[in-house]
Amino acid sequence: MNHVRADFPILDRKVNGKRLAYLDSAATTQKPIQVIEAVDDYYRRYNSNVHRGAHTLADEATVAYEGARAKVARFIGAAADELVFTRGTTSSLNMVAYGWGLNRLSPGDRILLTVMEHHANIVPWQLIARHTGAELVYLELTDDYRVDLTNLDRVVDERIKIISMSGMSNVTGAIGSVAELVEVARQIGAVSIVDAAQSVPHLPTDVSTLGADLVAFSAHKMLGPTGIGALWGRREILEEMEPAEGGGEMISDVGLYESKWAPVPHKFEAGTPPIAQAIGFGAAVDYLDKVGMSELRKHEIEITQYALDRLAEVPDLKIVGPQDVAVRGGTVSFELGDVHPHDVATILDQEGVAVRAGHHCAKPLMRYLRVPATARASFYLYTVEEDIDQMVTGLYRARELFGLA
Amino acid sequence: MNHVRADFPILDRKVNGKRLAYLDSAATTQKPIQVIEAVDDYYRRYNSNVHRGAHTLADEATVAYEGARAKVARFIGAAADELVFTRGTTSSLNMVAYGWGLNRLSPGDRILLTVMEHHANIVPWQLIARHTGAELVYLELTDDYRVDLTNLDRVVDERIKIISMSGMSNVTGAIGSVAELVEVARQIGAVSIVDAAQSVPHLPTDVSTLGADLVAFSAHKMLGPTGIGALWGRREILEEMEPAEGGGEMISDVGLYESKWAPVPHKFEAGTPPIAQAIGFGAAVDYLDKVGMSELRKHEIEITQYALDRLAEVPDLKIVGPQDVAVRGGTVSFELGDVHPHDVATILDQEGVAVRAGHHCAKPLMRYLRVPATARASFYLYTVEEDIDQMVTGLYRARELFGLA
Amino acid sequence: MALEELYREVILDHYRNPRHKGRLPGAHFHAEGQNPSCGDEFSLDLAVEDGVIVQVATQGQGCSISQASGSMMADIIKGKTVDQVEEITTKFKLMMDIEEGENPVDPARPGAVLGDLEALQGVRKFPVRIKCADLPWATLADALEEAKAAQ
Amino acid sequence: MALEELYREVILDHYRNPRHKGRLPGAHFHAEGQNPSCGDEFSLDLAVEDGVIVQVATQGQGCSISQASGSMMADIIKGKTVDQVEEITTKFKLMMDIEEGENPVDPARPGAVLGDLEALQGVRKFPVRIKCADLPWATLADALEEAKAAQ
Ligand SMILES: Cc1ncc(COP(=O)(O)O)c(C=O)c1O
Ligand SMILES: Cc1ncc(COP(=O)(O)O)c(C=O)c1O
Repeated sequence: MNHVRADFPILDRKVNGKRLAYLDSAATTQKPIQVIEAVDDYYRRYNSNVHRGAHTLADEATVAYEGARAKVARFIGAAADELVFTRGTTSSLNMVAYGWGLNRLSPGDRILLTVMEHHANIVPWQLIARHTGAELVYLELTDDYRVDLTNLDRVVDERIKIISMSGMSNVTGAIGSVAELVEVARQIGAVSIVDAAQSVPHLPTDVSTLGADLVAFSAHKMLGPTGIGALWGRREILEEMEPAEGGGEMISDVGLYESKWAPVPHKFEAGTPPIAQAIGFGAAVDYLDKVGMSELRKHEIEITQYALDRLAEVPDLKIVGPQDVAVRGGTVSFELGDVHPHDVATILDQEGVAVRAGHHCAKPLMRYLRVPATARASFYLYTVEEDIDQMVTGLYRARELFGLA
Repeated sequence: MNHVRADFPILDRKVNGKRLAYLDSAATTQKPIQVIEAVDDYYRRYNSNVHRGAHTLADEATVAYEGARAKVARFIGAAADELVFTRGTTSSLNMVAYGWGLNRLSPGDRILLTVMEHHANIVPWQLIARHTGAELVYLELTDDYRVDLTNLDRVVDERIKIISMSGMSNVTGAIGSVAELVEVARQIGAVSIVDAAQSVPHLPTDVSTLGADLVAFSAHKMLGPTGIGALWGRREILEEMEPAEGGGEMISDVGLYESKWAPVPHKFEAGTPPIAQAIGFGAAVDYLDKVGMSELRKHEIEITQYALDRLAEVPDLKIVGPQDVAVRGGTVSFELGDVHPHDVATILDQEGVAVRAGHHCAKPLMRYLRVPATARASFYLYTVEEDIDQMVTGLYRARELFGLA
Repeated sequence: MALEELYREVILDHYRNPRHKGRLPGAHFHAEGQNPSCGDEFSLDLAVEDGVIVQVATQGQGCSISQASGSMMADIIKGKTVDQVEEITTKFKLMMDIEEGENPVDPARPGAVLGDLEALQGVRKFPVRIKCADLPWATLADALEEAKAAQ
Repeated sequence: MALEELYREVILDHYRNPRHKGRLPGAHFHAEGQNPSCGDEFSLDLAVEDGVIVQVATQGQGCSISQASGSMMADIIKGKTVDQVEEITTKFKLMMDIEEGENPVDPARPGAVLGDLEALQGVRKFPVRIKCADLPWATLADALEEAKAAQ
């Protein structure tokens, strides 16, 4: 996978005088020139608003925008008209919460989540629960950081109308139990939603076999631009859903007092969409297609195994997440003795190593695990062993500075 | 203003073998290289997620993102922490509708709009009216396409809780009656909202003297990237408003069942924000600051006068909008005999001239004016007389093709 | 050149003098079509007896292409059986390359049987305008679906 | 080099052995601070008698910088009058360049009177970490506001 690095201009950068080891891809990935140039080219050559245009630039922009939709849809095995462009995973999940939950939940209904969810898959449901009187119910975790499915029948019954779950934890790297929970949803007639912000970028995903009703993800976590994401939904669900936002482009008619919506997916795309970003998103999935998602997954398994092995050498270091690479992705959270993660990050930064530290927008999970914060190294197709080695060197330096040596 | 054209790469383009005369800036403006390169530079040099980072790239990205907020705020005379980055005007208005309207309106309350609003300032209020039982009330127009204020007391009373109005029509170019309606709102204690999608880009705007409570606008209509806009609000209003979306970054604490919000403006920015786009937006207002908004307005008055004069020569052509450049911007809608606007646009496109045709996301206005559609030419700082001349040539060609000659 | 081919006289004539304009008081089937991206509208009333379209009425608002296409369509379908109309639709779409994607036009010149409609071939050089020409036909398909469901 | 200046021994000592740790059962004033961007927390109990801070207790969770800063702060404010504490706060912020922006540190070396706190000067080379050092002081300001309002 080494050959891809030349496509990422930022990887040549020096940070604090050191080679950049970018290990923060779970927060956002770096972008290949193919993506940067697709955006650039749009602005330089055919920037125009889409859809309503009867001139050449508008047509070119529309073709590129809708072409990007088709590419992103195909990337997850979906039809283009079931793919809504949103502003990111957070927006996608809020769109479902407001567009489906707000209109269909009643007091006593339940929403099933897991304690390993990102705030983006918790807070929207809290807002909807407050508006509708529905209740939140959580699945807990096994000792190996996976969703605990042993006592499902204690929690699951027909009161549950929505099951929304992470495809992969952005803290522990644990792969979610999507297949199992989708099956549960099917049995009780609940809608199943996957927060795929960390899974679509890293695991081959085919919604036609996944069985879930709705899948949310972000472009910026899979080589694409910031400011755009997607919501895939089964057609029937999208047709049942109300639009969350109103405005131009999402209507078929507007009267003074009432309006009619445009067909799916446009119904959910009010206003001028993120056009340049959609085009960049299309270029990103082109890139991932070229690399191949199974190749990518294979690389991530290898580099994650290497990282787990090297981190195991460091005294006082504890991995917060599964040890088995088969059930996890390349996001590795850890604690280092009593050195606070923030201090770990600062020290690593001086070595050119970029890791994140904190609660990673998953406070309920941190409380559940009784860890106030972790340092987190996260990998992608461009991550190489040298990056890991550089991090391990930095960790020894941290031990030394904190007198753990 | 001719000197700015060299900064816009797209203006060198040929369309259908002709020089591009881009007269569709009301839909979206072209971008100067300063903006394109600011985005490019972010992706190539310091792309990283913001706020939660303890490494150098994250810090650089955060400083640039927050720096852009300060620039955009300063551009409209506001404080940085009263400026929320949104996905565009449509999102800004929906944010207000859901964040303020949904929680505070009751049956019998009224929302005052004008018939010249864009769908973005109608549909969100229809959605909220349906949820809350509030009613919509509309102000009509004078013969000169301006908001009719003569019988205000017949419509205005304390039942009106919200007045939301356009700063400038994207169809007729008429400048809205913001000062007058803001004063009305003040008198009856209503919240005043300006859809400034067409006014902030074209008219010098200072929210500290405007008197409105909330102002919404889009970057892509003022040289900036697609995918980002802003909502400015008086601090007290923003503090009263509920967040529309929930997720990461907008919280100060998240529990399993309840959460606390972050302070304004972060409370309204759930999830990874449009980082590259914010930075590009900052570069756009830098550019406009350098040109000077009064210079820009002066240029637009001149070019609009020139266009009105030249269009007056074309037989069978009727301007749909004010004739007086003092009360209008550089967006000129027209009809040409019985040639349908869509056909006008196709014919002009063959001449390299980009205009828009249709209802311009303002169906209620079109019905009110009894015009099914218009062709619309819209100008910006890079528009020159040659563009207008090229359009007029194309209009004569349309007359000829339709046998009007 | 291309523009002259687009705006042929017969098209402008149908645009300005649409045939079978109005509503059909005793219509059996009705459909309405809309092109949300440009605002064009088209509505169609059909009276069908023994599988034959005996009466047609159309109303619409929009560009010359969509309105002319609708007027020509009304002309050609009147008096035809539902089956014949479906055949004509196929030929029209073939001529316009609608949904046929990369396929070349039928070597048998399907346009030849389409009368005035053949004039719409010029639209093929303006891909964004093809949906204008197609609007009445999409509306017709909805009405025929109703008609067939009623059988 | 810079890292050694940041993580001085006295800082690590306060981080690992925070002074005045716990809650104050009969506290007069209480404030809680949070740094949402990193999750650090700090809480402060004060007992004030005749304008003098007679008892202090702190609790917190976070990085070495925020926790050491809090521990040192607790140490230095105990026994001081509210006025003296405000003066110390000013000197501390001056030393750390907090809100002073471009201003150079006071030539009179305000750090000199700050005892252990002077060790935090190394943080100035790490601008993103300054807010860590400031968290306890922002919390203190809230508590003092309460104290002054109660007067
Ligand atoms: C007056 C007016 N309001 C609102 C909008 C919506 O802006 P956006 O599409 O950027 O959300 C537009 C532009 O389309 C507009 O012209
Ligand atoms: C698991 C998970 N869900 C949701 C999100 C939110 O994505 P975004 O910030 O792009 O909206 C993230 C990333 O921050 C994530 O890791």
